[in-house]
Amino acid sequence: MTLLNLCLALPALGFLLILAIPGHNHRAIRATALAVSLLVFGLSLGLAVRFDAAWPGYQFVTDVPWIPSPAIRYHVGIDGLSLWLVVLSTLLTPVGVLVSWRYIDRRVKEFYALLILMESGLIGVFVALDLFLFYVFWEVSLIPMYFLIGVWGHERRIYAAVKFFLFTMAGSVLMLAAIIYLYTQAATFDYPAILSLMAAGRLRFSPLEETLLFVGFFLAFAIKVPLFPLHTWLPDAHVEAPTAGSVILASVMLKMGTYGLLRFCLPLFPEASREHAPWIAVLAIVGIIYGALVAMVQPNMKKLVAYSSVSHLGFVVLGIFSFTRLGLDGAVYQMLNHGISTGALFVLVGFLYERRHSLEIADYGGVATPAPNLAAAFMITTLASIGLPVLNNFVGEYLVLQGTAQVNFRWTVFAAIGIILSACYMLWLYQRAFFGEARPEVRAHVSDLNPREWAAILPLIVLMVWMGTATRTFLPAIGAANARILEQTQQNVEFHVHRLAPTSGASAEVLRAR
Amino acid sequence: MLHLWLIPAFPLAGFLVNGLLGRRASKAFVNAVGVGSVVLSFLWVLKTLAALGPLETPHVERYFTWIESGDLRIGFDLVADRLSAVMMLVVTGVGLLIHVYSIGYMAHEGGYYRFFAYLNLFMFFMLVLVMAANFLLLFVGWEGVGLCSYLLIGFWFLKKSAADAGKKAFIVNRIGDFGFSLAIYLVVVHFGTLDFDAVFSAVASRPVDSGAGLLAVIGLLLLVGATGKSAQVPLYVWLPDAMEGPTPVSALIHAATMVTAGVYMTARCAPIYLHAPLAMEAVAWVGAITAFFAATIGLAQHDIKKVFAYSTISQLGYMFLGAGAGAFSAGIYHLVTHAFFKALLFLGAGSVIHALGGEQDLRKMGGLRKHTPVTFWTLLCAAVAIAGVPPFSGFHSKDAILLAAHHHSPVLYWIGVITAALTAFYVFRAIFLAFFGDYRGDPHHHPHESPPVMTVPLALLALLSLAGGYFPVPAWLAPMFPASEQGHDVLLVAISVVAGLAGIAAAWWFYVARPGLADRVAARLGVFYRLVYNKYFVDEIYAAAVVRPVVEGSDRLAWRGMDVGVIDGMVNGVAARAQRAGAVLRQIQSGNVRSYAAWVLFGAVLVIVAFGFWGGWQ
Amino acid sequence: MPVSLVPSQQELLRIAPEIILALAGTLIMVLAPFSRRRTDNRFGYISLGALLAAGAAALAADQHRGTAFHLMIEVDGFATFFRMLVLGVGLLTALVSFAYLRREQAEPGEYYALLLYSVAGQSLMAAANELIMIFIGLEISSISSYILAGYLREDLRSTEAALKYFLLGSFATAFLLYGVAWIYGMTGSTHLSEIRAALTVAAPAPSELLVAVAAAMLFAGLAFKVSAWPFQVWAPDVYQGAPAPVAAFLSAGPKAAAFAVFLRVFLTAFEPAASRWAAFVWWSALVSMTLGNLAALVQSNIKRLLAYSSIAHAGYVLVALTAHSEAGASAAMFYLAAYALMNVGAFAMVAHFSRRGERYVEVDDFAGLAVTQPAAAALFAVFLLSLIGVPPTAGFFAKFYVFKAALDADLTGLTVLGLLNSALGAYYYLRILVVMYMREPGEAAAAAPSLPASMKATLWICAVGTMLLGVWPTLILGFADRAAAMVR
Amino acid sequence: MDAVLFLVFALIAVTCAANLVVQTHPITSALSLIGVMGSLAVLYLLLGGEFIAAVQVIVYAGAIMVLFVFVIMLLNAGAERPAGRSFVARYLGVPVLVIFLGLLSYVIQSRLPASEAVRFGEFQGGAPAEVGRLLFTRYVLPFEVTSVLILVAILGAIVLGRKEL
Amino acid sequence: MNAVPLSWYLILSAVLFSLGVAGFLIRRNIITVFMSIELMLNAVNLSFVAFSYQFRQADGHIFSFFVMVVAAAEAAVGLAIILALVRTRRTLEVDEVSLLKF
Repeated sequence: MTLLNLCLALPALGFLLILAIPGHNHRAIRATALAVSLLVFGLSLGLAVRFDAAWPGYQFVTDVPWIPSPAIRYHVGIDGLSLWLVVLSTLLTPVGVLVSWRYIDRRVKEFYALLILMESGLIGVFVALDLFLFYVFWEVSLIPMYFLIGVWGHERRIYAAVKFFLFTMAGSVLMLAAIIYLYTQAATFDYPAILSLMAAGRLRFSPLEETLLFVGFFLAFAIKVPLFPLHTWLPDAHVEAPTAGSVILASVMLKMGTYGLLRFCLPLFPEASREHAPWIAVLAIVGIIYGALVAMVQPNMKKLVAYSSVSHLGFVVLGIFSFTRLGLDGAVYQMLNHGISTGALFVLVGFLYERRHSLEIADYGGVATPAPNLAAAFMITTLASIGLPVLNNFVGEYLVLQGTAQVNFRWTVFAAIGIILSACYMLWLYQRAFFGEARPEVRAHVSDLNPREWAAILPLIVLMVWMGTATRTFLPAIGAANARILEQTQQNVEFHVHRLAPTSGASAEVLRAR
Repeated sequence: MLHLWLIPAFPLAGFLVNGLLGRRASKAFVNAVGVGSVVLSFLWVLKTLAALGPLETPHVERYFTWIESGDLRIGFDLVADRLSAVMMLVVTGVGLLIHVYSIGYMAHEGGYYRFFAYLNLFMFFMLVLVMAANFLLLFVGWEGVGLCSYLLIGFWFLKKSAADAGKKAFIVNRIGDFGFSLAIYLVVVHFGTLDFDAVFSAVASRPVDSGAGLLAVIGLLLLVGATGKSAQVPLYVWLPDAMEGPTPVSALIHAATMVTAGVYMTARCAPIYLHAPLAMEAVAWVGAITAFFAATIGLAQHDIKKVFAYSTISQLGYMFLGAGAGAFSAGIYHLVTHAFFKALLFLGAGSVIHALGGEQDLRKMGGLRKHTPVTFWTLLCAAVAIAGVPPFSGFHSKDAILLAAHHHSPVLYWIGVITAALTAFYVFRAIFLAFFGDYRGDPHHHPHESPPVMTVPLALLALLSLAGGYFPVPAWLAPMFPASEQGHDVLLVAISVVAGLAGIAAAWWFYVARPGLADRVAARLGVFYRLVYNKYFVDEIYAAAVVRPVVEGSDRLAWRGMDVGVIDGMVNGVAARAQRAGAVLRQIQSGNVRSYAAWVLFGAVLVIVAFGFWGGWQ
Repeated sequence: MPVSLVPSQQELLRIAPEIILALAGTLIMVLAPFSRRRTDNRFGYISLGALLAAGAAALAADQHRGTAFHLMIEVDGFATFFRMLVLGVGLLTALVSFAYLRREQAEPGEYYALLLYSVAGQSLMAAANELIMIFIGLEISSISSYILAGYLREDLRSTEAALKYFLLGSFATAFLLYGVAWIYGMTGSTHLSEIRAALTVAAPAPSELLVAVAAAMLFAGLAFKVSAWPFQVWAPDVYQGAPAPVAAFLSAGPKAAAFAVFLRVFLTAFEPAASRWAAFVWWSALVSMTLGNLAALVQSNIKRLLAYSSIAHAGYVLVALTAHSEAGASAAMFYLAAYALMNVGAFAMVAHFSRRGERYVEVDDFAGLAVTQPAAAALFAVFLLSLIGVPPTAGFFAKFYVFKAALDADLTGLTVLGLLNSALGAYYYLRILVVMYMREPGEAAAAAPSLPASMKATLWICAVGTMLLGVWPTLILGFADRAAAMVR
Repeated sequence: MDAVLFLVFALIAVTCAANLVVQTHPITSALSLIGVMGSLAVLYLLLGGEFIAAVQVIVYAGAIMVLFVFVIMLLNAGAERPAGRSFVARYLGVPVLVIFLGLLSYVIQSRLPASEAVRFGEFQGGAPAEVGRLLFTRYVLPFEVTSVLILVAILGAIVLGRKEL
Repeated sequence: MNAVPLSWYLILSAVLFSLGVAGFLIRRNIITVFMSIELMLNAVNLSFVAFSYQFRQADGHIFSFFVMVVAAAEAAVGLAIILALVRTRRTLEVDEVSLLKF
């Protein structure tokens, strides 16, 4: 239990530590940031090791009062759902530090301070079990990212940063309204307590209430995910953000949305979630296909990857709103996968940018010749991203689609089109950037990976393979948590299952059997 | 435990070693690892099969749980049964020969280690494909070989056409995989498992699907997958382009092994197809149409590899025809013999190309009989085998298929026969153009025979092409599939043989006896010839009907229209509207005290009205 | 009835803060002519001392709660809270003014005296329990602020601000007074509790319509002081024109005191007629927020921007008032405290940055301040983030409590609109952040002087306070809760 | 008699007030205002406000208005120039003002107890003695506090009136 | 016809108040505007005294006394502000005091 608190507190301390270092001593700042983030990563691995996957409830729980009235508690803990997301955050922060090593050369101190501070917020989002605390962390993680984009971004950084902030803010204020309303009904912000009130039938919402509350939460999360058509902040934010910003944004921050959907929307508003699942699923599918199509025609690498995120995250949302164990497991797994593979893509694009100072695909071509290792790493990441078996994304996508198929086969059919398209845009990108004769300016500027860069990318590549093959490392804990969430959503909503069931009777059969 | 896993593991190890260390290693090391791993694998196959004996029941080995979620458990399970045994032998056997051949063929190429690493990786995935004991693992191999195909087609990635071709192969395959994966989802939804034995026994207990029932849907979706991987209509377009890859790759992947995965899968899923006549029918017709259609295109190609590529498509169509007609064992039989003679054709072609320093155009060859005798004779063996000349291997397998087809539907039989004639014609056309007449190529180039490391595999394959028909494949496979009663109708056999011989004769007439006649005929045929010559413009049609609309639509409608225009337009519109509202509101603040006072007065009246007349009256 | 003209000690104690302030003000006023040195900080120190002493006195008075001077004054938790608040604002303003006055070469003597008087007036308003007392307190506070607004009398903007403030303020006061007259006419009393009694138990009950009209005029007068719609027109001009420390003071002190009166009057005296006024307060809250935020979007002058934002913030407080509950009252109190901290901080930053004659008051002038003065920029950023309402800052909890109170009172629509407004408002605060952090340093930021000690102290106090309330809001909230419980 | 007195002085008051509004020269306006104040003092008397009537004349008309006149003279203020520029004041303010007055009149007429009538001499509580007693008992605090107000006024006049800087 | 209804006084007060407002709205000379405010205060005083009569209390008189004090203070300060303004701007036109706007 102290381990988890340490994970939360250490980055905050690191933030202060970095602030205390004189601003001109870049080396010390970087080293400190790296050390702190690695330390936190180590601690989070400790969490993973000591985590009991068989136990479905929260572990490493700390629950102390923070504010007496209204009763707000510092209540943190993790279950299988949050465990790996925490590890993901702690893993990608050192990666973010490493990729910024040369990239960030001005206002270094502020950069690393914010990066480390953000880690605290991100971890907090995933471990908070008090709705209010959750909201606080949710917002806290927003500010550093805003600055990362706005200060260290590219030309249109300000537009992107403000857009990012306002989109997210617009969603989260509605969530705040819903959270407060929930409090006025439940008289507590404590999430497990609210759930047990609901389970005991002492807290009920009228359909209208539930729908409105659901929408309040959902919009905040959907913007963060981002779900079509609320996604337009993402490409801008990604394109303008510095590498580390993009990495953290794509890998961890977007997961805040899907995590929220799964953690809060489903158990709190089971009926509304199920009732609205059809159109949400449709939006998710539209996002999958649409994101892929738009990604295909992007001339800018980061934008391409950003739109691919829209597509990938569509799978996650689809899985969540399939309300099947497979779909949920797949969705969570896909969150992690997307974190790893898209994170790696941004890392690699960042490497390219550091060499050639351009994000336009047209400025590259033939990179494989001067930088074979970079090309190989990019290839593996590309393959992971397009869902090649034995690499990570495949497992997630498979589970999601399999889960969806149990509910509505038509959804699966359309969603699976996204997998075809993902191959189109990624391979086309790869071809344009890496194949062909190397142009003189590419030859002149592009060199192969150096050890620091290897250190940043190799763990991710190893994880891609690991997660694609040894899924048992991760899935049991995730599954236990999802089983519980699913159970929570099944209270008194039996009849919806039938309504959602597909046209063919057989799958309803299967569903009932489960 | 017989450690079946070692069979794919050897090539995987080879891939890892060569991939990680190969760049700095010597060629000898790379060869040793690359070929050695396949040798080990081949030996392990032999040892395993020897240990397993007659394989009355499948031998399944379960290693670890790959994915487990809820009630669904998918293991990393390998199976050795009669079907996979055949495939293992073909894959490792032919694969080994091609590996050896590659040592010679690729000797002067850059990225040598990369080539062998990819080949090894391919072997790994192909073996996983054929040994998988469940659908998902099969899919792993399926996608994996697709990847290797992509990598190897694009091996010379400096060439745009090669990179394009690789990408095209991958994407078209993805479309097929789309169907395959949907089938997998349906299987899980309805059977709750992906293990072959469990699924098939569940299928067996179901009544035969009369119409478009569940099994028919699954069967059709699987067929979509198969058409992608095995280059059938309408997804065959990638295979001709795939000839951009090095020739050993064409031989191994795009002739002998990978492209037959669809046939293998169809045979593997025979229990499903047998319960879904509709799907069966579709398989047969897709096969027949592809066989004929591709053969016609093959008639007019000038690139030697393209000729063989269309031939491959056509022959794969044969296999599907067989499978669709219910003769799964015949399909597999043809798969095996085809592996021999088509690999040989490609390797021979490779040898020719090697001899000519990279020239692939038949019009610039000729008279090579004298320069490359070994190649000539081995190629001739392959040609007679594919032409169905008795008693060589192609004759046996093709006949089995045609008989089954006739049994199923005479129309299919006749298509098969015509295709057989066309096949004989274009193959011998290629042979005659390349080896007879006078050398028409660059006069400064002196063609030379390939080194033994290439010719020995050729010879071995020639032997197999000639005698391969005597492997008792159908009998061996018989217990796997319900016996399809096929009376041995001599007349039907005779007709097909005659057709084949007629094709050879026609080719001799056109290209040896009366050179120049072909061009005149072509000119006479006009539109039809141009249609065939341009491959029926299928690529162009696809480009115009699918690719361009999608790309343009994504660009204009989705991105610039929807994203930038509508959504961001709305967002920016709201922002702009807010700004404008702010700009209007600030006008109230005119700076004039008297107007401020008017506003205050206005406010006071408003409040009075609100408090006095509005608030409390309810 | 025999009356004693000599007040008891207890009574004196209960108005001790005002006495101290008035005496100190007078002392400064008397001493001022003897010191013509413009750089003299002594008066500043005196006023700091007086404010601290008054704070101590207010706390002491809180130990002896009760009424004084024939119910004119009621010292209760509520009064003490607002007294401490306005004293705190006065303290911070005094600190900000140290360097500012020196820089602007303005006489410090009268300035501090006026400041102390003004605070005394506000302090009286906080404790007053009777309309006439309120009126006089309000006038003391207002008249001194008119003068303070025009304190730089050579400056065109400053005098203009003073004139506008004065004319419109008096104009609104007339309405307020008219309302008081009518209330008196309806109920025969100007004492809040008696008014309430008259409205509920008196027979015959006074005409509802007349009471409503009277309440409306009172509302007009008070809403003017807190710059709520539809009486917000004066605020931008005055805040922009007034010297920055004065603007800081105006946005926090008089506003807080006016809100104290607002709460007292409408939650005690007119509580029975809530059905009549609540609907309009709803609209007033909404329009204030929206109008303030929208107009702020297009401002380029940072003082004017903060003025519009101040209108919006008044709207948020009115949301709490709309709830007319105990929770609402305490939320409003917390909000005002938080707002005082962050807004005084922000204005202090502007005061410091603007240079002599307030040359640099455009948002764009702040370009690149984060590069040239990272610490100052970070402090400013804290205030801005708090104004946006981002956790963990005081502004966040302030909004949170307000909207929680609103939801408790079933004001779902207003809550949602209010929260959307706060998202809208984020935009213009962000613009300052953007300019400060994401632009290259301009001429103004490059030459920015370093923070003088007094300014540093103010900024740090405000920032630490803002953060502290953002982490432990109970520091004040408990106080506010208990105080609010006693308003009725 | 009461009615006549009321009507006469009310008429004077309104006329003077209207004159204040329509005159463009401040001096005329100031004199009109003094007229209003004087007539109001009479009305106060009618209402029994002896003390307040006296204060009205002495303080208001006497002191405050003199101050005004003094300043007008000091600044040598002339007549306003024509062509006012406030559109809002004219076209929003004036109509609203009419509504305002109408509203108040309506409310007063319809809701105020009509029985109450003012008879001169009936109420005599407004004598200085009574007022003084109240002022030093019940209203002693406001009374004392106004001293601060006066101080502020003095201070303000000093600060703003001081010429040198 | 001897007694005047109290409401007449109040209406007179309202009329005077409105005239004061009108003066503020219409007049452009700052001093006149200020005098209009004084007129409004006078009108309020009339109300106070009238209501005081209604209750037969002297409280209303006290209020109007305080109002006068306040008016005096305001006059002093207001005129000082006007003086300061005129010194810097040389104008008494209220419409010309509009540097700060929008």
